[in-house]
Amino acid sequence: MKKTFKGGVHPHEMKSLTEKKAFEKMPAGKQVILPLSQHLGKSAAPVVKKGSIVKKGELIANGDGFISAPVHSPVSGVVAKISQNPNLSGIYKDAVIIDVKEDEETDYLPALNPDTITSEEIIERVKAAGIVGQGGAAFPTYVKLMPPKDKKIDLLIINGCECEPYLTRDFRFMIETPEKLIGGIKLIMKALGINKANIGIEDNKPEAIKKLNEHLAGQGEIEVKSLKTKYPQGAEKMLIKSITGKEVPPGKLPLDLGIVIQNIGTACSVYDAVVNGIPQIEAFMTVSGLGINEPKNLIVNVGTPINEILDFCSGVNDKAIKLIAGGPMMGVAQPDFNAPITKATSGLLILTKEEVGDNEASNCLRCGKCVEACPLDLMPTKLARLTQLERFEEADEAGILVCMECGTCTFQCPANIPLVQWIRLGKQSALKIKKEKQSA
Amino acid sequence: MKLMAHMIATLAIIGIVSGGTLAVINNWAEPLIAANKKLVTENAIFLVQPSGKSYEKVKSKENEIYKVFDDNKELIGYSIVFTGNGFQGAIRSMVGLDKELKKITSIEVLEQSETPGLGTRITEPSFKDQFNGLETEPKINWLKTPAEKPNEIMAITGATISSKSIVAILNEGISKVRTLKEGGKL
Amino acid sequence: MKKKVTLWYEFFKGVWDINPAFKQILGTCPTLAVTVSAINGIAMALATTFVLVFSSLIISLVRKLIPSQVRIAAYIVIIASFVTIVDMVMKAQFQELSKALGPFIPLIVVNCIILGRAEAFASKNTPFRSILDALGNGAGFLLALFVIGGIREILGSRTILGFQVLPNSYDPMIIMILPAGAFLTYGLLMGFANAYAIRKNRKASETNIFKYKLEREKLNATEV
Amino acid sequence: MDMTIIIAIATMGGLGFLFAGGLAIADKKLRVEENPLIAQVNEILPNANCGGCGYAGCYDFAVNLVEGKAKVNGCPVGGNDVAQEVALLMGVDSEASVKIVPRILCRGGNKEAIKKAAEYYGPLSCKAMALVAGGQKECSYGCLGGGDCVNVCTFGAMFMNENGLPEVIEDLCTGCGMCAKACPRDIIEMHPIDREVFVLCKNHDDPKRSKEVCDAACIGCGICARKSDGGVEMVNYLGIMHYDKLDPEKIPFEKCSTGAITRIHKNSIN
Amino acid sequence: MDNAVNPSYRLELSSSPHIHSRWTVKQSMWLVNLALLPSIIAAVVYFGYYQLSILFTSVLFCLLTEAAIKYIRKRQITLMDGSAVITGLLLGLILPPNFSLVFTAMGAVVAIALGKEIFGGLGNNIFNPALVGRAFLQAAFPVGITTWHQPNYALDSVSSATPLAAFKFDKVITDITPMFWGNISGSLGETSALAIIIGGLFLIFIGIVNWRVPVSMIIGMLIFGGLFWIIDPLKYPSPFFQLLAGGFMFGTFFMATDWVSSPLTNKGMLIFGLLISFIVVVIRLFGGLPEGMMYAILLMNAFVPLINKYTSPKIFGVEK
Amino acid sequence: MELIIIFISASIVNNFVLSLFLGICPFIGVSNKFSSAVSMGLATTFVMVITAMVSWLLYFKLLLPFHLTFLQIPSFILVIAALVQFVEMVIKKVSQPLYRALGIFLPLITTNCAILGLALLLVMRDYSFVESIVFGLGSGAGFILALSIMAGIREELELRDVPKAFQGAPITLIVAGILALAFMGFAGMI
Repeated sequence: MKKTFKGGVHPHEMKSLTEKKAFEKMPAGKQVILPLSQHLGKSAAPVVKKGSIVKKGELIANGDGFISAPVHSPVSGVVAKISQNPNLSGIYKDAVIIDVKEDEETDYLPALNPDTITSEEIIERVKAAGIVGQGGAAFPTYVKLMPPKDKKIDLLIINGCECEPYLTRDFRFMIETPEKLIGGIKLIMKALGINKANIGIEDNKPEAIKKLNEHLAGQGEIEVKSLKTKYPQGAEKMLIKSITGKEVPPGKLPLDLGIVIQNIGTACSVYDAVVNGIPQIEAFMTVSGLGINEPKNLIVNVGTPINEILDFCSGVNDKAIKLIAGGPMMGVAQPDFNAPITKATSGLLILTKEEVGDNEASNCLRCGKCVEACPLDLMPTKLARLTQLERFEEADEAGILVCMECGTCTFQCPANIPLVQWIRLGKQSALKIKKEKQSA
Repeated sequence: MKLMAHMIATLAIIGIVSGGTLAVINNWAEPLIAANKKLVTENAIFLVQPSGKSYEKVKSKENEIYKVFDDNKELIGYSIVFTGNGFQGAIRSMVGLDKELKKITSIEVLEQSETPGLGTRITEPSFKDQFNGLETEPKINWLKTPAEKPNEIMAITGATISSKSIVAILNEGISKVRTLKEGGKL
Repeated sequence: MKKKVTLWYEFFKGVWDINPAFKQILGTCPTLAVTVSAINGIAMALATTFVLVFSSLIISLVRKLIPSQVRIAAYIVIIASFVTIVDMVMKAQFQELSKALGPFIPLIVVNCIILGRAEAFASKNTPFRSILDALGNGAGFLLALFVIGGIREILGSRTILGFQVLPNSYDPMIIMILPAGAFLTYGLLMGFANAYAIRKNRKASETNIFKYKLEREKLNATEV
Repeated sequence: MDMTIIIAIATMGGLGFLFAGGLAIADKKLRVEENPLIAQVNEILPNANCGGCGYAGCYDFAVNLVEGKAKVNGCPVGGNDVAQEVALLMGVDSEASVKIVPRILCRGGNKEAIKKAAEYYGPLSCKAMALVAGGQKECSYGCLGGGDCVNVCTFGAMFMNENGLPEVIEDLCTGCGMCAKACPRDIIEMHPIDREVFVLCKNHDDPKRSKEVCDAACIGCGICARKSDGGVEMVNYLGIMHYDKLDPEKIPFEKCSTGAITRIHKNSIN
Repeated sequence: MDNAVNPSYRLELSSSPHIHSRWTVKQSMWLVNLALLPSIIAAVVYFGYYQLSILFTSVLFCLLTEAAIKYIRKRQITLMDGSAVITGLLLGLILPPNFSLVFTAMGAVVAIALGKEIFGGLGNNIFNPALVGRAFLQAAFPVGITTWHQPNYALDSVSSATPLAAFKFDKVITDITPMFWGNISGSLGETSALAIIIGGLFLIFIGIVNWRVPVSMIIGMLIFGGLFWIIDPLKYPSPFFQLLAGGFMFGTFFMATDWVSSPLTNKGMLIFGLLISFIVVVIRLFGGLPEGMMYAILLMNAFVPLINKYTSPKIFGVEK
Repeated sequence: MELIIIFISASIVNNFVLSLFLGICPFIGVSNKFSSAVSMGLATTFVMVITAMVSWLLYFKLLLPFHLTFLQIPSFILVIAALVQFVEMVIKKVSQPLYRALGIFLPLITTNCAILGLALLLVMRDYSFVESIVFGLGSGAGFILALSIMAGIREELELRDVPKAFQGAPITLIVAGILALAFMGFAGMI
């Protein structure tokens, strides 16, 4: 029996749509739209003006503040304007729009030697290259590489679970560029000053496990852990539980257990940034779903509008009903096809009615399936109801802030209640009340 | 201090007035209540001994027993109060017995707290009248089907337990009284 | 600050607006316990009203003499005395009823209606108004007990006030004379009373919105 | 006189004496200082100690009322009269001389605001909608139209009009501000009833975008700000009012192309 | 914008997750109805075709009541979700054979109105609606509902005691074998343990019924029933007799496992099952009534909120 | 044995609230929160036991010998009121936390008819002193039982969609009705 966590669900994987397809580079279009806030934290400050000429890889916005990341241009061209543009999820935010010019001039960072580089240099480079975590939250990576002095880190976990259905991006990374991945892992280990890393991979990807084991032969410090296939195996807390058996207490971080978690994609980006000097200007993503004519794994310039990407995949068919940035369990539904993709976009899904199912919600039947499925041992139906009744303090006591919105409860709910939506709302309000209390 | 005195005085006065008034009213009501009580008992005694004309209470610790006499002051039987547990609470009944304690003349349920509409049907004539002239020897018995023997009654459908309880109370009570009689105390 | 209330309303409010059983939810114990039949309900309500009226009267008469620290004790003794009187009179004169109402006559003492009205009204108002208020509340209580008792009696024993109203072919629902029936009847009636009030409120607010819209139209018309 | 009567009098009198004495002493020794408001509120309550409010007796209810934990209309026995009296008593210090009413700072109803290309599915509460790509309308500042404010109003003073926007019936409004708290977009603000000039928009988008999303938006042209001598200030393409410097006569209402800055009149149903 | 993917249809916008499991309320409800089919067949086989009219009346009045109340409350009328049908069938199956149709209809009305809709409809009830209906009938018409008919005597009015009543009043123990097949006196759907087990296992197998409730109930019966049996085998019946007698089997698989009125948590389900068995044993052996299954489940339904409260799972990562 | 039967009878079979209709006001009023319900139940039980003792002494040692039984009601209620007040004072003095947990419920108890009912019943049933105490305990336990079940259900019902007209007291009464039905299962067990 593999070690695992309680609860969880088994959605249809749907990975067969793209798992055999190698990454394909999508050529640049006419324009890229670079939102200044592609990460968690403060927006970046633009350093270019309308009419500035930029080269591929050139810095166009500086990350300022502790949790922030710079933005680089993925193309050579002229800044058309800096204005508000919809970002993923439909909110209008400032973005730099660049008209693409057809020359291949690049302005990368100087390449560094991975063997002689120091920990500080790695962190400095990761920061300068604007690398953000690719697990979904887009947390600036360098922050994770600089744990507080009093926290002793002894384990790096590389999240290769890719438990979200449809997505095959991480899988392709492992199959296509295992050297790059391992190189990246080693750099991260160096930056953290530790010599132990685990790669957690769900056992539905035997090919990847095999490939990595081949490449790791004889290197004891990096170990591949085969994990049970179950959603949300790839969630930080679940991954740690499955690999180490430890539970991250509510309100604490993996750091507090001496663990740092990085995504497969992040490790590859770190390698590129250090060894090749390329900042994070490309997004590796899976474009999939039954609503798209030609599902693909793509390498796309950050800032490419979604409609161009879909065109590149031969367009959507007329059964398409939903566009999602990210995976089907935690991704964000998009109101239109205009938004540009960002550094952390790991997938675009075009789903049909058949896949999405009915939207009608009925009453809660108290069947307990959500309670059974919740990997964090919460009672989702109660939390949702307390939110509906605006009893946020009680919801807080019942652990609403622990919820990570993995969506297992809503997935299981026979009554189709949008539990996650309610809980997200409850979390916001409960947090607000908590902060007010603390400041009072 | 003044407030304290005020408080004490107020309450004391109210107490005194209340106590006094109640005592006065009680003086008027008490005999009436007592008379009522007596009347109820008397009614019940003669109800279960229709031919009785006068009665006399027997001194007994366990049961309330009355000797019943006819016009000629001759003993015709007993009226006895039996108490026991029914389905939900105590059942108190007045039972008329002949002087040999062999036959029931009639019974009357004085108090009961059976299930309304169901167990309470033990107070209805259709059930009670079964006991008129019922033989108490060797023992009263109950059936779910119509009675066949002179010492049998038919239980109420759906209220078997209440019917059963009455029979049990009677059987137990009668055997007790019988020992009293045998002991010459009656 | 306090609006002047007509004498009629002083009486009437107790019957419906602040009906002790349905709106204030007071005196629930007797409401549930004695309403096996309509007649029991009426008797209980009358006994309660008697105590209510007289204790209200006395309390309102002596309201200025009693220091507030001992007022509850004083009131409760006054109430208890009247209850005892009722109890004795019932036992002496209405034996059957006294038996049917059982231990609930003495419990009139702790019927919150009486202490509630004593505190809320009689201790602040003139004797005359207090009596009206007491009568009104008593009438409201009577209404409630009669309705509940009537429903339970009709459904549970086919009769109302002892007269058979439903044919023999109707099987009486024994549950109605059991505790469960009391709870259910009372709960349902209270719910329906609330539903009626909610409906009335909603109607009123709909009218408000309608009126407001009319007014606004007029305003707009004059402006242009 | 009958002996029983004497004993009865003695007993009851004695008990009364004892009890009153005990109480008197207790009252002296154990008096606790407290908020005088509690006693005042307690005075209004029926003191039936029935527990109908869910608290342990009237006094406990009064304490919770004064502490703001209980609702003014929480006493089922007292009903509306008590609720009003208590509300008056409690509102003495807080209530300003001028009535405060909510103003809805958005005019982007179903007619004016442009809808998103996508259809929203999920709970139709403003707060829930705000979480999913900002609801149905393109404008990310405006009214979501879910009616959260109407639902929280306990006085029936708000309703959703035909255009999908909330409206306030000022005569019924108590100025409690619940609606303002309920709005996830902070469109509802509490203002003294005599303030007349408002920019009925909260859109901070640039002019082009504002025009795109709503026909009634403040597009940030700044005409009003230029003419008003500091009464209106443009912040991020939106007119912000400074009521201390405002002179309604200087505002060029007719120049505002979308009518975002407006003079509103007191409405009334009387 | 001139993109090729400018759709003529509207995209759907909703919160994550965007995919769902195969479960829907409607589907689950109709599967439960399907699982009741063996018991219905058994009822017809043992008690005759007349019993279908009881079931039909019960279902019909459940549906009518639900529709009427939804109409009054101005809610969407959702009869096809099958929940009212379940209530109707369950109620019908726990009534005695040849029961009056008028009473059946009244029970159905009470079950839906007082058992379910007054709490807010589907999913909001505290008590099992069918049992509320049955308890109401038991209290309202105690005579009618305790008049039992021998199997195979269809419309004959020969009454015969159920195994539990026979035990309670006459100390007669019925054979286990007919009790298993269902060839005994009792409520329509309660007599045939075989039919119930077929339906129940089906529900457990497809995952609608959480196995914990039935298993803990059966274990509870073996423990508590067995305890008394060991103490005095002459006075108290064997736990196996008790398992098959009366409504235990039916209650175990179809009543106590009702999603709405049983606990949410796994631990809670175990406690719930054990306590039901305990109360059943106590009522059967010491109470005035021969059968206590209905009361036991209703009582434990009342305890469910408390059970949920005290068995709510320890949040992930919180120190034990 | 006799004592056990009195206890079980008072707490379950003839539950004060569900079959004798005593103490309904606090049952409806204070059953909306589990914690307050339990505190209220405990406070009531405490007063019940003391009342049982005191009123037994008062009745059988004072009122009965002097033929003052007609003073039963006023004297009992006076004693109860005094007692409640006294208990409140003592708790307040002795332990502030205990007072906060229990004391605030004491004023409610004076008008709880379960207390006076208890005193009247034990006189009516002619219980001995010890029996009276057990009776008080049993009644208290039954009160806690009914109150806590109801509080649990009501906390739960707040999370559910009870029609507005039935929220609060009406649904409480209906649940009580169904509970009373369920408690009928224990009938005949005494």
